[in-house]
Amino acid sequence: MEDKFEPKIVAFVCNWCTYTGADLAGTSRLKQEANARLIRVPCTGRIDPVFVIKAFESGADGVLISGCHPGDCHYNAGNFHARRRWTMFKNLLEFVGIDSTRLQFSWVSASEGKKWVSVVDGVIDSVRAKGPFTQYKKMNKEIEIPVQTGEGVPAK
Amino acid sequence: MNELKQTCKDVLTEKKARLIIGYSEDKNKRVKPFIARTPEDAEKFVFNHHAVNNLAVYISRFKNNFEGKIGIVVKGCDLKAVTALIQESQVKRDDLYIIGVNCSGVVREIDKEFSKDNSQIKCKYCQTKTPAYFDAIAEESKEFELTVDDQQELMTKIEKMSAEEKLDFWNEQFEKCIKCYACRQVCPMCYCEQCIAEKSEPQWIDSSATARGSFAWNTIRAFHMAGRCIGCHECERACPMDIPLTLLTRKMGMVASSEFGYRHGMSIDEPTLIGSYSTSDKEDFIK
Amino acid sequence: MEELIISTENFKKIVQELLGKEFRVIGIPEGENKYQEITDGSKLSLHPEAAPTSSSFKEYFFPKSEPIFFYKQNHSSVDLFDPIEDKKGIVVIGAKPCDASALPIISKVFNWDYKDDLFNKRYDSSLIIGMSCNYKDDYCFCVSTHGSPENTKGSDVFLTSLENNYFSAAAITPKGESFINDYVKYFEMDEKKHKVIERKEEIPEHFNYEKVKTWLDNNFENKFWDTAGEMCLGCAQCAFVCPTCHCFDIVDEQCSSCEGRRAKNWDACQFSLFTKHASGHNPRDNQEKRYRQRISHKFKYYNDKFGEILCTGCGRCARGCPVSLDILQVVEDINALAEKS
Amino acid sequence: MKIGVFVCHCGENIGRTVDCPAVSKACASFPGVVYSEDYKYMCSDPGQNLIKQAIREKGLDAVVVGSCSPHMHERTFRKACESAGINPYMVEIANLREHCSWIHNDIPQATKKAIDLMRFAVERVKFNTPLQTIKVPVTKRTLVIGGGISGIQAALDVANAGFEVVLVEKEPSIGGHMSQLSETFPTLDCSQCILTPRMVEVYQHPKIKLLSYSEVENVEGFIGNFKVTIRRKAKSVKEDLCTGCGLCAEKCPIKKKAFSEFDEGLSNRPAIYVPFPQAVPNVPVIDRSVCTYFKTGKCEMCKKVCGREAIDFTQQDTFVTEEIGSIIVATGYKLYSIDKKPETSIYKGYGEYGYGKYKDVINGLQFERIASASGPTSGEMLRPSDKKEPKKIVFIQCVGSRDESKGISYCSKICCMYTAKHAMLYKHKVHDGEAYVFYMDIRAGGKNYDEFVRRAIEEDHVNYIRGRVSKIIEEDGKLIVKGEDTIAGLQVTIEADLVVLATAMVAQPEASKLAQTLGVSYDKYGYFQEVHPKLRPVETATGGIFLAGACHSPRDIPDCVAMASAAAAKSLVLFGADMLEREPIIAKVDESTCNGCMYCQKVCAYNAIEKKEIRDRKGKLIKVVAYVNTGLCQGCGTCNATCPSKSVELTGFKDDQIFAQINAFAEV
Repeated sequence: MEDKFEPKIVAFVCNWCTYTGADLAGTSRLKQEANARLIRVPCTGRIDPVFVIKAFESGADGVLISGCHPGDCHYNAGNFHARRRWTMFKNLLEFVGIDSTRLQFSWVSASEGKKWVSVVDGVIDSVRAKGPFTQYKKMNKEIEIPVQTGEGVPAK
Repeated sequence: MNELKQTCKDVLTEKKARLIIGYSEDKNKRVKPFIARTPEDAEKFVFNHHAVNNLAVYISRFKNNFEGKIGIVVKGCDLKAVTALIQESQVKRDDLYIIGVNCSGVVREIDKEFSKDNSQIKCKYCQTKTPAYFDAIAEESKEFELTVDDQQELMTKIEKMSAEEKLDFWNEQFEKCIKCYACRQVCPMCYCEQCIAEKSEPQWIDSSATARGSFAWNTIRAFHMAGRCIGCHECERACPMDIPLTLLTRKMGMVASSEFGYRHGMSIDEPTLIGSYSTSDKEDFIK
Repeated sequence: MEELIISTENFKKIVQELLGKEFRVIGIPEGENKYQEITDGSKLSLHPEAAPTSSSFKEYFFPKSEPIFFYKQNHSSVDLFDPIEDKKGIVVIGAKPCDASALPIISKVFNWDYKDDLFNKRYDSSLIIGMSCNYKDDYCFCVSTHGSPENTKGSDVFLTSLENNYFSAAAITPKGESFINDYVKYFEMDEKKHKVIERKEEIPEHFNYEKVKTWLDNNFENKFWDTAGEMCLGCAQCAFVCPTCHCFDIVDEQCSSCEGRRAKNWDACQFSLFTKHASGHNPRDNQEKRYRQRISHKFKYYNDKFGEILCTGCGRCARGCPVSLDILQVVEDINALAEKS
Repeated sequence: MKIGVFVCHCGENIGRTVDCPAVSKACASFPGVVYSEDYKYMCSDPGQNLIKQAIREKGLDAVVVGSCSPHMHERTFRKACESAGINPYMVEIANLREHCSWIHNDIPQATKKAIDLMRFAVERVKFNTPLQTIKVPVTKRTLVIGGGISGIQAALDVANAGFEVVLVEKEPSIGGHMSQLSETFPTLDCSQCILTPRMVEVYQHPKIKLLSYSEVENVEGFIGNFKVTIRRKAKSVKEDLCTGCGLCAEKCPIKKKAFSEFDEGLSNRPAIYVPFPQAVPNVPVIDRSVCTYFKTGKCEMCKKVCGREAIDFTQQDTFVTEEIGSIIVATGYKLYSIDKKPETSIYKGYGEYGYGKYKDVINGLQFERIASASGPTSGEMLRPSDKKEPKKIVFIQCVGSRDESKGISYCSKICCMYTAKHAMLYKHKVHDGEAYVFYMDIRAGGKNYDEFVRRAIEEDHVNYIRGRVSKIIEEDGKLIVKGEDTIAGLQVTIEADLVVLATAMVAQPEASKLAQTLGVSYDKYGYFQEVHPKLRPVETATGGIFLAGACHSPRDIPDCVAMASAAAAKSLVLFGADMLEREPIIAKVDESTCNGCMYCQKVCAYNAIEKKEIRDRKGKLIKVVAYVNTGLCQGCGTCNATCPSKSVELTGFKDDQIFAQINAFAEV
């Protein structure tokens, strides 16, 4: 466990479909890997691309975004607007070097507990195969407490 | 040339506009933005290959303050910014007096003469030498041939790279960034009173010019341009650190047109890319 | 002490030695137009006629962003950690007078009521090797700001270019003297009496500083300001490439919910946010006022406080300005006004 | 801020795979946490008391509960905390059961994840702000659009509950399609007989304001507070003076010019007319398109004969505005007319059945009129062309319905039943006649429905042929119906005297226009869209606007009535309180930084965002900003994510709350 790389995944999910779908997976006791951490938002339309950047800044190796199927949005059109936003953002990120394994998308309805499990495990496996996001972690170094003085002398 | 001066003079004399944003020449023959308020001022107006600035950026200065129209001298490419500003309700068409100029290309390095090689990238594939609409038009068109769009090569080169190579490439670029925000300030579409980069509590983007701060700023800026950039390339021109910013915005533009057949700033009443949707938008990337 | 000369070739050897001794050597590599860390002495270039780099080397003394401390929040206490300091001394080689002379100027603000260790540590352990300048363009006006292409201010050692790639080296400070002594083997007496390369054009005095200062003293309110900075877009290109601009902002940055750092970042008076109060009120609420501040700070306030002009006349701000707003022409206009009155 | 943490074992459910004491211990070390505790059943009374007690004793400002999904017990814990004196929105739930203990086996892993989830919640709650439920006043009046059976039922239900109703009908009379029917399945009782009393009741009801010959012009406002403008089309007759004696219609010189809408064009009516004898209100209108006076300026016969001087040729359309709290849409349906359609229409028509070409090929409603005692033949079974009694009659089902190639994929639901009814009515009147029914399937779901169809087949010996009709041609007074019997596998040809087409039900052509006026969504056929197909079938996405009857989808009378009552009930629920209470999860605009780019407005699915002008004392415009109408905002937060300057924030899901969670992720 220690020596094996375990990816850290952030999942932004909408309250009405995917979060509830994940609940269903739980109620149906469908086992899944423990690498993902869910952040609940009312609707995929609420998810700002900066959330994804922030997630990587917080050391995520992969990000999953999931909501209601087109047409099922609890708020009519939130996911339609989101879908456009993602098409643009995903292409941008791919262009600057964050490939599609690190940022994945899915539609999971409240009744798709099984699908949720396969999606989550799928993301975890593919990111595990890709390895840690060292390039981004390097970018964060400047902000982190320098290791040399890690336990070191408190300043003045 | 006189035609432009004359047109602007008339506009100001007949009070068709209370001022005109245009170009003048300083004593070192450098062309720069200039605001004329009197017919006499209009004498100072010039237009030539060195009139690089996209003057639309000044429009938001007068936002909600239109006692009398604002006159503005625009090239075909700059007009797209004006259109976009109208689309995004930053200004009403009626509050502007648009003086179009036929452009025959502008320089890349301002202290050198205009030539095939010393021309802005955008000029190399220019489709809008003549403004699409205007209240008055000055400057008869001089022909100029489009040369090879050398940015494409670099674009495809990057697209061919592996994800890791891309990220390395861009980090190398972004690490040059000093967060002077020249890219933002020259951008006619960056009219926000409070930029997302200035939004604290919570802090959206690190204000430090660190690797992560610069990466976040430059990518998010590019995203905010998604479907909004009108391709005047002012950001790249203004960048003191020579970061190839237009690669990003242009990429966004390419995606917008390839995925949604959309180009910003083409029509005043067209719905904007972000803000509209079609139930049949592509979603092959969504599981 | 007898005047010594040195060849470019030998100078490169010195750089090689410095690198061996764990110095950070800042210079302009051959074919580049940017001050940067030299990692290979042979790459060093010394061209007095070269145009000024697009930005000064101030970032090596006053980085665009540097940590002040790091913090870790515990349940009911906070631990602070010092950043790792770079023990290496900095040697700048081939600094133009308009860059070198900036360091003693900004050093004053960093040692005013509060002593800025971050700056001082670097400055004290540094050696600046200046070089006479043979360049001139419309933007240059060092002479007008009490400088000159031969100004040795801020340099420890000053090089004047001679024919066939030789330089005469003058020690300006004790620091510089000991440097020359340390590497004296690379220097030689000037038997051949090499001629100094004369500059093609003299740099004229574009304005009379004293006149300008007096005008500024009396014209805080003047309609001149309404149009002077009118076209300024409020970016910080000018401030960030400027060798003397030294304003900074202090921010806290999280890297997790209870860890992060406090950092010192470049800031600039042309940003609208620069003077914005928490209340939302902004005393400099338009670009015209901000531009007045910029000019006044450079040519009046700083002088009032520290007896220095906060401008070395390098002309960078104008060369890079996206709207070609030329500080020289603005001050010339002021000069004209001053002469009228 | 003092935060209390409570970890629930949920008996064994969480406890089995998550080491709850360890989780509670870990949480105790989080900055800001002053109290941490675990317990077997937090949702139980003792569990809740534990929380309340801690709030009082430790003076907590915020509470985090690690338990089952917030969808289960968020309310429970919010209530508990509220009763102990802290704002319910200062409570966060970490989902340790559905999202952790139930889906993992490895105890250390699950426990670590549980701690992470708790940290997320703790960090988030630090940025929560106390929120108050939003109260909006309610105008307790209902607008019902459409005076068919659905509209009538909805109006009566609301009115009988004691609330005012404005009923708008675009035709001169209410009653709708039901008033055209002869008998109704499966009981064969007379349609008029059961409908007319309801129509009169509407007319006489003190709480119902009936606006016939009127249409909704414009709708402003939001749930509980609509402002509706209604166009009252000029009847050219003064309602208050008219006694409905009918003399004008009698004397009107043009009898043969206008087809009677009510009789589906099988008879004619004068220029001044009431649609049918039992019309409500019984006030005639002048059809200006045919009236001689309006064409030539001469005649004025009606005016001359009217003793009450009720005729007023100068009358103009007028407009009335009504303050309305809820709107019930009951605009009903039309029949798919099968004759050739323009290329643009999504409906392709059935040229091959010769409708409109052959007089004796008619649709279901026309048959109803023929069968109806009040109809053109006074209920005698006579065919349109030569008024002879048809001896052979063919009914064709699914004409238009369930036929993608003709533009409609759905089933019209009622045709199987009414065709069976038609066949029966025919047999009851023409005892020696033969009736044939071409069908695809028999869909007779419903109480006594299948029995009804069986009766048609077994007792009335109607011949059911499974198959489609390919063509109908007219040959000396006979209609040659060519089709196939897919069961026998034979081609069949029937020489019929009359052919009745069970044409599909389609939405009213103006439905989509009305939908846009109302700001509600509609499907590609023009049927109104419900907000949730299962759980909210009569509500639209726009608060306070409900659906009744066939404007939503094809349905028969009982379904329409049921839906109408449901819609009425929804209105009454709304009127149950003087103030409308809403979850305070809504968008807020920071006017100081908003640029008025209005991207938020573009992405808002509820028209909840408007432009707002900010002016100084002298009235000079300072800036234009976005403004969120709290009544309409549903709290999706799409505006928040779209806003480039981050000037719109969604309370309850503010950016700092979400960032706090993301920052906490760094500790994972």
